Amino acid sequence: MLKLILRRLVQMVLIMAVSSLLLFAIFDTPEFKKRLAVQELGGFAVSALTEESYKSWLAGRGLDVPFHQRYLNWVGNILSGDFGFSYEKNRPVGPLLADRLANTGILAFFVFALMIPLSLILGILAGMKEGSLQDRSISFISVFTTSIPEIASAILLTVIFALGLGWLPVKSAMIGGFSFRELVLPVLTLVIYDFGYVARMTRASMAEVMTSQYIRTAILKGLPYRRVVMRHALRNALIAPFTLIVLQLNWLLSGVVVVEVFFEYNGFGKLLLEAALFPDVEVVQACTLVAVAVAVLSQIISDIGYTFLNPRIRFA
Amino acid sequence: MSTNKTTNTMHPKVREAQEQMDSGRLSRREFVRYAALLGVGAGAAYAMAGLPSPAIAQDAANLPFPADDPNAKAGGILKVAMQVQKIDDPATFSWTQASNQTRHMLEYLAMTGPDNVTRPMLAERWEASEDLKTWTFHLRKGVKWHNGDDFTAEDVKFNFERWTDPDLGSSNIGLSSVSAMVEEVDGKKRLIDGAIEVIDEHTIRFNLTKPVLSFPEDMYNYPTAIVHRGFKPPLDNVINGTGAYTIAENVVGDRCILKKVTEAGGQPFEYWGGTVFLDEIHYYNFDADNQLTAFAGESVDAIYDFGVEQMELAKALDGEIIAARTAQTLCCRMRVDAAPFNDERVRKAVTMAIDNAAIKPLVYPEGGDVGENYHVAPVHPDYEALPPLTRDVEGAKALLAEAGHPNGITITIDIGNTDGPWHQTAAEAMRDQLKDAGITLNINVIPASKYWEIWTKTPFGATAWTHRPLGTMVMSLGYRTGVPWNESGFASAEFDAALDEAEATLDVETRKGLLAKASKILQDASVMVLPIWRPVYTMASKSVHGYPAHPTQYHQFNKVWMS
Amino acid sequence: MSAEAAEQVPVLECRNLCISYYTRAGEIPAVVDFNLKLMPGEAHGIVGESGCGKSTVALAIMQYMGRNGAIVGGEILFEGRDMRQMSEEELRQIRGSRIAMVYQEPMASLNPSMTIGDQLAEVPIYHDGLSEREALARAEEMLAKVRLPDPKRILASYPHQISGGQQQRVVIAMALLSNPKLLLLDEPTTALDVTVEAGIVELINEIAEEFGTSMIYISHNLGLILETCDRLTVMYSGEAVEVGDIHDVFDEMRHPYTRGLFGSIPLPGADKNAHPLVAIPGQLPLPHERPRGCNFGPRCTFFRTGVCDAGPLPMHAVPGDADHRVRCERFEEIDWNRDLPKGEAKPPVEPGDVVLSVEDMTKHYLIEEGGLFVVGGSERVVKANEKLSFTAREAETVAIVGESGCGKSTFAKVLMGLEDATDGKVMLGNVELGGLPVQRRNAETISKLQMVFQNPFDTLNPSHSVGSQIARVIRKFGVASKDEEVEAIVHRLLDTVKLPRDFARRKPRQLSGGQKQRVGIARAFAGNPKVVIADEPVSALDVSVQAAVTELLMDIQRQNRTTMLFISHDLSVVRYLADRVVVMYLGRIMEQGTTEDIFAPPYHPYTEALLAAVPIADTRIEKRHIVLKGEIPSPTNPPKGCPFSTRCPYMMPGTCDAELPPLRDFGEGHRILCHLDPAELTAMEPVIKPKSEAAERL
Amino acid sequence: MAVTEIQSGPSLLDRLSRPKPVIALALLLWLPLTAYVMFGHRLGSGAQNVLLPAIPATVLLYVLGVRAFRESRVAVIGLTLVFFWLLMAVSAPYLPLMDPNKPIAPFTTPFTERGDLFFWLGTDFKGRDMLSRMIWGCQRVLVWGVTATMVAYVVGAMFGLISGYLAGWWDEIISFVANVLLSFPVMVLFIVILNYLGPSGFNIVVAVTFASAPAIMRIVRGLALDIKTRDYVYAAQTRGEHPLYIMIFELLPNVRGPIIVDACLRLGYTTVAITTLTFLGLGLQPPDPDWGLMIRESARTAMLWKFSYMLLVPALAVSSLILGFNLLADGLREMSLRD
Repeated sequence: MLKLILRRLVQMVLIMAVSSLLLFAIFDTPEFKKRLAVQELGGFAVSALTEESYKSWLAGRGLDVPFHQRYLNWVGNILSGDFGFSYEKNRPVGPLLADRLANTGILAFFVFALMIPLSLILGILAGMKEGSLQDRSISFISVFTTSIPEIASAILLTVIFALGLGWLPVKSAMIGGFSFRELVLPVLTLVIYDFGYVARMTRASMAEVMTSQYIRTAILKGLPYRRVVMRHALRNALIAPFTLIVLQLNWLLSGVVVVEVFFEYNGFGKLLLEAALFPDVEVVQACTLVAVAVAVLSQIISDIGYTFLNPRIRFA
Repeated sequence: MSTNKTTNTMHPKVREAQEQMDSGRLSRREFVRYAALLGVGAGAAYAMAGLPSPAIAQDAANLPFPADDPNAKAGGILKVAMQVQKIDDPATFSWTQASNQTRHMLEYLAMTGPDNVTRPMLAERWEASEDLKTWTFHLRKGVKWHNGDDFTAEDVKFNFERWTDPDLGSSNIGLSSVSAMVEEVDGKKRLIDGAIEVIDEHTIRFNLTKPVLSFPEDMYNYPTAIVHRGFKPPLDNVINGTGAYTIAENVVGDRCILKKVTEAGGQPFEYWGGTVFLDEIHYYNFDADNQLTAFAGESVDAIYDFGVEQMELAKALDGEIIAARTAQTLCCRMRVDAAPFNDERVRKAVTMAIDNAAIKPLVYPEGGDVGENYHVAPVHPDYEALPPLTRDVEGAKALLAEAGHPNGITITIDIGNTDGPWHQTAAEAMRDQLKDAGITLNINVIPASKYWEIWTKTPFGATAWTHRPLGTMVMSLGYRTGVPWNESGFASAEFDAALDEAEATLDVETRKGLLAKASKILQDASVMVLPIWRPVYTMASKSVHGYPAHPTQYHQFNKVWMS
Repeated sequence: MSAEAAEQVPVLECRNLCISYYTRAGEIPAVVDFNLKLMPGEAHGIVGESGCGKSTVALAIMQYMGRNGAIVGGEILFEGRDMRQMSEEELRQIRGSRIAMVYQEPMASLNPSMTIGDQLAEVPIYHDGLSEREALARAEEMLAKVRLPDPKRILASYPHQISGGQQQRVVIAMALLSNPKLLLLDEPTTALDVTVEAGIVELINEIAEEFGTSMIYISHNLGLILETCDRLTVMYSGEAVEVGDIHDVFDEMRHPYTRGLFGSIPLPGADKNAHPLVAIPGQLPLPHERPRGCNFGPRCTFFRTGVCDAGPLPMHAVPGDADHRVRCERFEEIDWNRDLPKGEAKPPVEPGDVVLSVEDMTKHYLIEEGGLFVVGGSERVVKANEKLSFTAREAETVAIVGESGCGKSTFAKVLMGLEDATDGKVMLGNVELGGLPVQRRNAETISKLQMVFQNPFDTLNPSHSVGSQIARVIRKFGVASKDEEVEAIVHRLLDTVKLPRDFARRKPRQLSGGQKQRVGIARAFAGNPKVVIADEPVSALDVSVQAAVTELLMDIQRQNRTTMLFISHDLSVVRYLADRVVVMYLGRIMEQGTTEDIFAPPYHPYTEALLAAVPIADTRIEKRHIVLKGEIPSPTNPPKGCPFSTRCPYMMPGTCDAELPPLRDFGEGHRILCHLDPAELTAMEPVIKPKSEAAERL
Repeated sequence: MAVTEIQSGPSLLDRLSRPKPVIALALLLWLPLTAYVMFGHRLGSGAQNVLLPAIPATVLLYVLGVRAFRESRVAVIGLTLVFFWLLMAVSAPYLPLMDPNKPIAPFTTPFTERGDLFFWLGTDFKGRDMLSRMIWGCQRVLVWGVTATMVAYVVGAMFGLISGYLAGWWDEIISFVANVLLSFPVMVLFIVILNYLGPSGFNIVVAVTFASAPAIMRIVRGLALDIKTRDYVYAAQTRGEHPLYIMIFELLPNVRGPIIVDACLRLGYTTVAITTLTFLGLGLQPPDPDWGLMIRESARTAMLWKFSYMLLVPALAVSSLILGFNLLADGLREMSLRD
């Protein structure tokens, strides 16, 4: 087990190295540098710049040194805990990223807090009686909701609850500080898109377990149905969904981009998009690292969880 | 200060102007304009013109601001939706938004009001020599910096020196006034010695190499905010200004919080501009698309602006739509040195095939003026209408054939939508019209940031130009031979000469003519399709009073109050 | 006895039980008119081929029909009460306490994520209201009762941590925990190795005596039934066709199917030349395609239209024996002694000269753990094959016998060139194959050596037509290239495997298991191979089909004088068709020699145990009773010294578990790898002998 | 013409529903549509004529599909949704629609009449007819979505087979690369790639390939690992077949089944991705209509109850298409489980 984790961590570092190097190479192209200058000085000004003053600008930004060197410095800084500086936002990436991650963290927390119980319960209910009406209706609902992309559900919810009924604010910029009312729509959007998927997986795994021979054994042992479900079925049925849910963390990082942009919610996803378009190299870098880290760590967590839930692997 | 004192020191031209006015050759408003511009307190000028002064403060201090609203309430926070940008160095501002963030802290020598009249601000008054080559600015006394220092001529000198330092990359160097203090020594611009003379603590004189008319207007150009003589970028390190407010917090892309200044260098701070009502001004970052929705969501009391495509939405909202007629425009210019546009006939064909009057309503159903393919707007005082353009499809075809494109030509225009999607709408409208003349227009839409990479280079591109108070200004910024922002590469000695002449002339009638001459040269050269002079729309909630509609969206909230 | 039986209430009685499944195709009767009466302490066997409905009966008794199954008629009386009338709660209380069940796959029937202790404890907790501790205590002693070593450890461990045999013992223990009246055993040993199976069977018999539990034993293996049961029901495609005491049914069977069954299993005395097996023609009808009247009709030699296909057939009591009943209209007309099924004898084949010779062939695997980016990946050696040496001659059948992990499939891989031999020589004719991977072999060598596979459902590629798959071989081996030639050959091959030619166009899923195996054989012989390796070619087939395929295989071999390596774990089949036998254990050859040598003393102790373990469905045969202790060690860490030493009854501490035994030669290539001295070995009694003789001895 | 063919009796249909003709029909539907959308502007005027053969092909395919899937109601519903949009895509030029790019009457609410024109779904802020924009909009999503998915599958399946069957170092390397790609959240990958390559349909194909190929590769790899233990593969090996032959003729046909189901799901994801990316401004570019674009353009103007139709129309359209794909996938899975 430890070996596995170690293996993954090593992989993580490798992946981070590879990807960040690639990104650096990409963002080192003259076009990107020019774009940066334009963003910072404005198109008029940049074209007014003489060649040398542009050079001096690059120098001032430290963009004149070859990128491998810059990369090494950057890596050095990262190791010393310095994530670089955001050109666009004009502040160190570290705290910036921290703020945004915190916001996204809040979002994610509520999403999971809603999504997990909802999807698991529905999934179990559906899987317990495969083919029953309850199963078919739950399955259909989940297919239906997963078929509405975030952007669409964001729109639907906004139109209904914000524009139509006027219960909730249209945007979630939270300029007046944190507000639950503004959090509702983003959370709902993400939950709607995601719970169906998990629910279906849970259903599948539950259904499979319920038809397995050891459940037959348990029933023919004369155990009460509740005991069979709670003690024998659930644990085995939840192994798959569990790992899935943890991996949803990774998925969420994609999901939030749209939602945050649509709702103007100042989180990780919005930051990433803005940075990429700006192009705010070091922010993109940092975001990517975080993303990779989240991905791999969630992978590790799900591995650990899987082995923990599944004795076959635990004592192999 | 008394009116006659003003008249004593009145610039001779003012009398002349008054005569013109009396003889009806000069509209009263125009008279007021350059009475003010020649240093007459606007109040006095209005008086002379016999106009009801539009709530301009009558007191001797001739403040540039509107008079206090008697039932104004002090206090309150004004929340405005606007892009919150980086404000490291006012001299290198590229966007109005940035200057708005600082405008209530860092002030200007002059101030152009919503009425497009420029009045003294940090300057108390100014005088121009007959030949308009020497300008003397008398600075307002008793203006204090937030750190307690007095505002003096040294501060002004310091700023001019910065602006003229080419390495700073300040766009101010392109201003006709500033550029007239600069000489070019082996390819490097530098300030001419003696161009700036500090006469005394509160008097400073500028000696120019050529007559400049628009000096006062230049002094309210967004990057010409006056910073303290000790200023070193970035601004955050030296939060200091002369304004009624100071920046308490500026988080790029998030918010900019301005608070009323109460004490300066230990003593209570006494703002030179009289009472201000708001306690705080908050700018919250919303990109252009979302400002109106933010307003709709009641997150903010006012917004920077909204696009015409949002008009319907705005109308449906509960608030006041404020529109201003401007000289902001979209200049679809063709680079005269790039194929196929290096052939004037092609350019002509393009302009001939397009009917601006037909395009305008498609793009801006409400407000705005029709452009005439040269860069002077009807709102400019020195605008003179040229013979109206007529669409001539056949002529266009003929020219094309002559230019060697008998069966049409395909051209591509780069659209950055830098000023909103209406660029694209305009381009699409053009495409439909060009079709008739056998010209196929491909519309290449690229992200704004990408557009700015190529705006001077692309053979055919649509660049947004902002409003400038005088017609001569953009003409010399954008079309003089070899100036940095000459995006069309247009080079005509004749044009430059005509423009020089215009800029050297005060008399509006004559100047109109001269400018018209230059304009004609530009128009005939068919350098651009300039279809529209756009209006700007902004919006404020009913609880905001005195929210100004400024043609360049320069925010000036000193007299704004909230109920 | 009968008087006693009269007042006794049967533990279980099924009356005209009818069970159906509901599928998209509609209602499909799985079991029709099934009757059964089980007296206390009685053990009743149900035997039949796959799909005959025997497991369905068991589940029906448990009242567990799944979602799409239902009991549509008849009644099931448990101790006189109709279970169909019971409430769920009543059923629950009966299940697991009064009626318990043992399943075919122990691994799958145990909950992988619960400790065995918990799973066992549940039963007393829920049925006898014991506390957790008491329950565990009882579980522990029960584990001891089913002869599981170190019960404490097992209680604490998870199913996957113990071997298959132990798992099955656990399942049995679970069934016995609350001392049930009735025990249902559904193919309890099918998934296990022969020697392990023997242990389980022994256990079951002891239980029967110790607890006096009535048992229903379901199996496809007549031999097992004979060893465990008093009475027997023979089922065929959803119907019981014959019921009676074991001996009545075995010795005086009165149903053509029963007799066909016996005719098609290789009993001692059966001989591929003198008395070849007689297969039952045709194949099982699909449940929804059952004929009118007698289901066996279409395959029955005594079939008579108007009689056998008149309509539903009742059971008839055999005159003079009320307990012996058959579902046949004509059983009284048939002369059961005259019309014995008899295959025509064939002349024995003279083996030619040596085709394949294996000398000290050794195959070791290196197992590295992990791969890329692994910190400290370790290595282990698995000795799959150790110094195998034997020869096979033309037209000869050499059987390689052994249980799982004995390395027979590895050996096949090496032969086929999918693995390189680590050491030693493998000569096919004069070509050395050991170090010659298949890619480097030329078409001729490859075509000389072909294989018939075990699993009929795997042997053909589901997405290509039968014809194309055979054709591919023909082209590949350059037998022919022109389309029409190829097609001709394909048809010829289909003829030789007795399949209609239009099968060429069919997809594998349209074929039955037997037919697939035939195609597999056709494919193997397409390139006229010299040597064919048959890896348990029939073990996955139904008994009645087995015979047919086996016969077919041998006919073709006979015609082409092919050498056949017949890999199998089933000694009775081996005895029937092999000329020479190689017995393997943990990658080593324990004993080899002619079939006669192997099946008569001197034995290798392992061979002896193996022989004793194989159940024989012949009442006239007496078998010595030897049950090996423990399980087969994993080949990854074989015991020191003699690999068999851990289980050997003759184990001599100090020698057997210390050094490798010597190879003792008893002439005519009969060699035994054992420490026991030749005298001892020769002195061994034969494991199998005719009853009468045995009687004299006693 | 399609109609008459159908009337000419089931025998023809049966003949058609064999694999080869179905593929032919699919191509007949697909190639013109792709050509039209990708290179339409090059084809110049009369470009829409290439779509003529596609229309009957679509109808015919739909009929065949319904016949094939009639067991599963879900699948049929899905099929209907998908083919509705396909039909719209191929017949858009022939439908009596207004020019989707022509500004007529801004902010016309649905079901209202302006002048002599009736707007079923109203017009957007530029006054372009929503109905025709919606219908035209499906073309690009469909074409780019399917193309991207197909490319991703070719790549993914190829690598999956290799790493699954050949294992060893091949597997180690391919799997590592896959892991690298998989450990980026999809959106991050999209953003980075498209930001680098610049927004365009072709680049979307690239991005989608990068994003989904690894997952596909994993699936195929898993299947390959399972199938390669089957005796028929063993047989092929012992026949001395070349690994390539085994991969293509023995493995590939048998991974097809499970993959098709996954493909339908993935088509859904890709559609989501394209719409989302376009909304974020990284995807398809104006002015031609596209659902994502319609949302993007309206998001700024329609934030009001009475204008919400501008957002709802494209949102519902895209959802219905994705729902179609998902239901189809479900149906297929259902059927594959049955037998």
